[in-house]
Amino acid sequence: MFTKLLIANRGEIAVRIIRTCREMGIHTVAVYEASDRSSLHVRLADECVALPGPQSYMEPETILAIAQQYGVDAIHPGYGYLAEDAGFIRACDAAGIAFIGPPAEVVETLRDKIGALEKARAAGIPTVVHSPRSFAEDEFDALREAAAEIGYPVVLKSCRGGRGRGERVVADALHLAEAVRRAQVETQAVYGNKQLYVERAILPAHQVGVQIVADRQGNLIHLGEREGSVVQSNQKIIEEEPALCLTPQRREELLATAMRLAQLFKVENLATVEFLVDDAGRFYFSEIKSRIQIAHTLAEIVSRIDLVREQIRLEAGEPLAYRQEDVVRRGHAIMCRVQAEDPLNRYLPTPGRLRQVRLPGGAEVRVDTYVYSGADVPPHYDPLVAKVTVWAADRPAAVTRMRRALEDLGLTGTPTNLPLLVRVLRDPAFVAGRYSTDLLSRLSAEVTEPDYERVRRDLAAAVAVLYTRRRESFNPQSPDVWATGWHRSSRQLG
Amino acid sequence: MFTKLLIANRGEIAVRIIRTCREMGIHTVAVYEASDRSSLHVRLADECVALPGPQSYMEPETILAIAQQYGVDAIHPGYGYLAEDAGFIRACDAAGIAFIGPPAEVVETLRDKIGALEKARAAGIPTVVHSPRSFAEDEFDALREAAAEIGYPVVLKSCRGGRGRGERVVADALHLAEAVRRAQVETQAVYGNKQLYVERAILPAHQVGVQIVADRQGNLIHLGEREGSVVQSNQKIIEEEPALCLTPQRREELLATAMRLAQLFKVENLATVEFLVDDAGRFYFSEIKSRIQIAHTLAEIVSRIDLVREQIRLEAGEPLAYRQEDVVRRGHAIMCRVQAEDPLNRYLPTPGRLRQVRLPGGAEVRVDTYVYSGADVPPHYDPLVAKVTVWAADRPAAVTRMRRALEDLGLTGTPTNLPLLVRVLRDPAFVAGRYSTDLLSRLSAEVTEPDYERVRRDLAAAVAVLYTRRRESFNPQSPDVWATGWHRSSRQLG
Amino acid sequence: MTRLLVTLDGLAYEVELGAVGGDTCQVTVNGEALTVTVPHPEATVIDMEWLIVNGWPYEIGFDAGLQWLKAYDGLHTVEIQDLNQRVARPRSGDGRVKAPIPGLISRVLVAPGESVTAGQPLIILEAMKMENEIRAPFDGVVQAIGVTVGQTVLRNTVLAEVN
Amino acid sequence: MTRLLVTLDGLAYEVELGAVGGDTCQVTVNGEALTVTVPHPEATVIDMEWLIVNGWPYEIGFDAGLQWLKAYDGLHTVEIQDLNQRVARPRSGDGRVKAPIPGLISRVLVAPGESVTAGQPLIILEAMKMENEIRAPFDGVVQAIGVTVGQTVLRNTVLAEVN
Repeated sequence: MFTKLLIANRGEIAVRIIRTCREMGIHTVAVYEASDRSSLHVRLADECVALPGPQSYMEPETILAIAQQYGVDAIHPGYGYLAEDAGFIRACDAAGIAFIGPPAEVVETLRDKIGALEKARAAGIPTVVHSPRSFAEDEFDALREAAAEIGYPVVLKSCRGGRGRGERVVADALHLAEAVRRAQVETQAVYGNKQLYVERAILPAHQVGVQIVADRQGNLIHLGEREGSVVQSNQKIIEEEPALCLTPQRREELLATAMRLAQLFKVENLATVEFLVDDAGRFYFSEIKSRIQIAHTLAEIVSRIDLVREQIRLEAGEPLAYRQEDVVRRGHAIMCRVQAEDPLNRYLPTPGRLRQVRLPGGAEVRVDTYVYSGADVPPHYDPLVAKVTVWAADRPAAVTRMRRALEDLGLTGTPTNLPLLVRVLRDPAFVAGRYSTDLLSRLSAEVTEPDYERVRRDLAAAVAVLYTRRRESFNPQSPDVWATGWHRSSRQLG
Repeated sequence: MFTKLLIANRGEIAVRIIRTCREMGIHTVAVYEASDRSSLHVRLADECVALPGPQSYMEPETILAIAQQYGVDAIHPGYGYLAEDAGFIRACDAAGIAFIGPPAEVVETLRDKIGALEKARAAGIPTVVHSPRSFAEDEFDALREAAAEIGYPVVLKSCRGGRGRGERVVADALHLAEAVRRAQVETQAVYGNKQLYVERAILPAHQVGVQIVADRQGNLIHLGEREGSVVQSNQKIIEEEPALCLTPQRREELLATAMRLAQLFKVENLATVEFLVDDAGRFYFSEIKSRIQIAHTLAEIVSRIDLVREQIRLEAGEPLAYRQEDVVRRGHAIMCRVQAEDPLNRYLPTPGRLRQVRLPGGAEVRVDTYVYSGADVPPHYDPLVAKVTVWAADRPAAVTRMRRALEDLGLTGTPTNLPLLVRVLRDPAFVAGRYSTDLLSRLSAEVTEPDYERVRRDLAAAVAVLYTRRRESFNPQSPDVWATGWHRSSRQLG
Repeated sequence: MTRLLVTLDGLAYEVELGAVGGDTCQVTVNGEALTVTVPHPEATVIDMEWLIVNGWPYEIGFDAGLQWLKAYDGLHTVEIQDLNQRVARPRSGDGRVKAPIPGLISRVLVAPGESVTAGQPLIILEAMKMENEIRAPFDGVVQAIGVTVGQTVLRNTVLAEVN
Repeated sequence: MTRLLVTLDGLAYEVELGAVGGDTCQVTVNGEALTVTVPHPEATVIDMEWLIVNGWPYEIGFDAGLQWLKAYDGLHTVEIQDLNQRVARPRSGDGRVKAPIPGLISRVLVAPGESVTAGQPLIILEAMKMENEIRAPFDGVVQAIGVTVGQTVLRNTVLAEVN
């Protein structure tokens, strides 16, 4: 087994990996960039190493040099950054450092997304209609032709890693040019690559991923499927397991197809086989992510198997400890992403210092986060602040448990998307389990409760008290901020 | 089902009950006393009612009057306070308010501890040797005779409720008088009653409790047994499930005996059947607690059944939803009590304001607490601040998980017993699972780790920096506090 | 006696209240008397986040400008008018365009003197790997551009002025 | 240059350090040079609870009197002597007996003028339902009793004086 492991990542996933390493007795080395210094991953690691800049998390040379300097025998890449960088994996191999993940060739095959789709289709697996190749920045005309051939609406996708960045639905040819430009800016920023390809859009759709665990001896099992159809800015903000959009028979077909794909592509360690499912329940292979995913906590809370521990064990050459029939799946799990985004300002990111962080507790509620009271949400990174995952015996109980967990969660200092999450958890379509990827655009109007009148009245009283106390405590030298009658439109508050 | 429930308790158990009520859609009414106002149970309840004083949590009339005024249809007593007060239960019955717990007659039978022991013995169940009756304050001579007859060492026990308060082991007749006096002071303070009885001490011993769930239709199941043998000041600070002190055969015998006892005493709702187990594995019935216990989270994390939900369902007249064979028990769970007690000052209570509260997260770690950053630990109550419960596939993994959870847990502002808990989790006898109730008196000397030298050196550097920064930031008008050479013995610091 | 008109999600409440320094205060909402408890009166105001109104506890989050309020049931929009002050509403025509979040200026799309229409992108601000368009508040002429490409700006930095 | 003798769990370390106001400082321990980073230098000192020493992060809890230190591996006792100050150790014979915790005086067992022996209970202080004996620090005579039965006292209230 490994003795010293470097975590080439930040945020909640770095904390999550450190926790398992500590449970396994593996010494951890964390890396951090100056603005990230207050992150919990720096505090909890055995050793911590400062990086030169915000980009360094994705610099293979920088990370490898630190790994060698500190004498680690393994690197866990987390998700994003170097998780699917075949060159980095080869460099680790050459340096004699274990990379926790699949071999470079598997990653390469899977990152060629069009090639992977064609290989799957050749094996008789249904896939989404897509352009036969990807297009560089100066090939807009060819891209437009491909889109016309596929037929609108289409989806633009990056040739590089997942997480939805750069993905854009285009309703018609008129909006294509602007969408392509924006997608390229985003994929350049996130992946350093502007290559795009085109897929036929399936609308409304459901996004389903199957968790695969595979050892080097050729054994593989699945830990069930999760659905991530509550999507905002292409990010799945709420996911659940099992998927709601599948009949029992379709579920068996989809799981079997995922296993076939995993074998076809010779996946190793952890992978997620992703599908789009249309409203009729037909599923189409979309891609395979050959790394741990943000939503892996769903499989963990349902199966009670620690996937990071499995990753490390498998990379150390140990065989799978479970056969498919050993995996117990019961109950229902939901995961929410709490993000530093302003719900009243187009969900723009809101980096800043958190004053109070109060995590929910109690039965079957799990929180993964890198923050605590007084910690910073740095400006350069993903706005994901915390993941809340709950389990219950059935879906209705899981929904009410998640609702109370979100209501328990206290975050002050910078706005978050908590109000949006709470609203989804109260939305009748979500509660009934009847929704697809367009849920957020169809959220029902405010839910009216029996106590509505009393709550409004009390909140008016509370706001009046807060406002008056605040006005009195402010520096009287700047009376213009607080003394103007129409507070909200006051110039000084921008 | 009930629509509005009053929680006649405070602290972590009040929070825990509120959480389940919110998940069930039951409106909650919390009660609080002024010094307890910052407790999370006040913030999370739908309604909150101020009590006249610190004693009011155990005043049946006060609580019942509030329940009637607020129109609740059920009262959950938690543990302690009114949980085993037959008079209160009868008053609730008379007022038409459901008391979440067993009927008054069951409570009465069980609270007559000597009667219960005799009834069990008459049914052929092994019990600890005890005095045939209990003794009032002015019956010391009779008590001494009873102790002599049983044979030293003996244990003094309160006739009233559990939680170990007033319990004292007496090694010989010389120490009896002082032990009796102190036990009486304590039981008077906690239970308002000085009546004591005497039991033969079993040393070293193991304390094992079996979790029983029973409906009003006469069905009952057990949710396994837990062991609470890490005892400090008669309180179980660490408990685990399953018990370590039993062979598989003894476990089956003990579980079957617990079921017989539960039937014999007609328990309803939740109960714990408690045994003492000697080092040879022989077990002796001790008592039945007819209420939810602090350590119920162990049964919950192993079985994934919400016991408070079951309590409420059963009190509403619903039958058990599980047969014995439906209950899945696998893996191992450990629970620690984090208490506001000063480890360097004889574990004296340390009420005060908590500056930072950072709860551990990640997989299979559960926290139950009433505090958060900025909350108060009030001076009048139990020092229990938080319960940390972990689950893992086996005991070694559960031990390392608990260790990292305790290391993750940050509490500043007032001392806690965290250093003691960490030390136990690193103690070789505890890690090996070979310990009994005398563990804390036998804790091994400091654990020496390979990095010991480096850690000490670094801590010396860190302390020097902290000390210097602190000295520089202090008010220079009181130089005597910080400028004296021998800081530690300085008069000003008491 | 302070008199406020509090508009919550578009519903107006007339609120009267006296001294608010202690831990309990009496408040009248649309003529109904309520008792508001502030459990941590010693906390700085910005940290205050829960109150008890007539025995109902509320945990409240709000933004620095008191434009919205987060309660257990989600977000509410807020407007507060001080009825004692009767200050006229300031003109809405403030043309100073400020950074809504900290970030990096990645492109400047207009130049001083250029005519713009309401909603037209003026500047691209990059933050957390997202490209954010900063748009013109109304039709007008760009008076000034206060930043250059590559510059890192704080929240509320004036980026441009339009009139 | 500050020179301290830090005794940790009975082991003495000679520590030299310069300015400590910023977020990084150079420290020499028994002649070995170390870099100590204080990640939140702007935090008030009492809140400071973690440092990075030569790349090893430590979360540290300590008591108000800096008599002990809690690190990940448990408690350590601490003594700090300022080698530049060479102040004589104050006499250890402080006979003022103070309340170690806040609580209620439930009994007073001795009277002024009475002789007591080291460890003899003087006063019973009740807190969190526990009876705590407050004992004489050494053999001597009770000079004064500062409290009465039923009185609530704060931490560090002088309860009695013995000499």
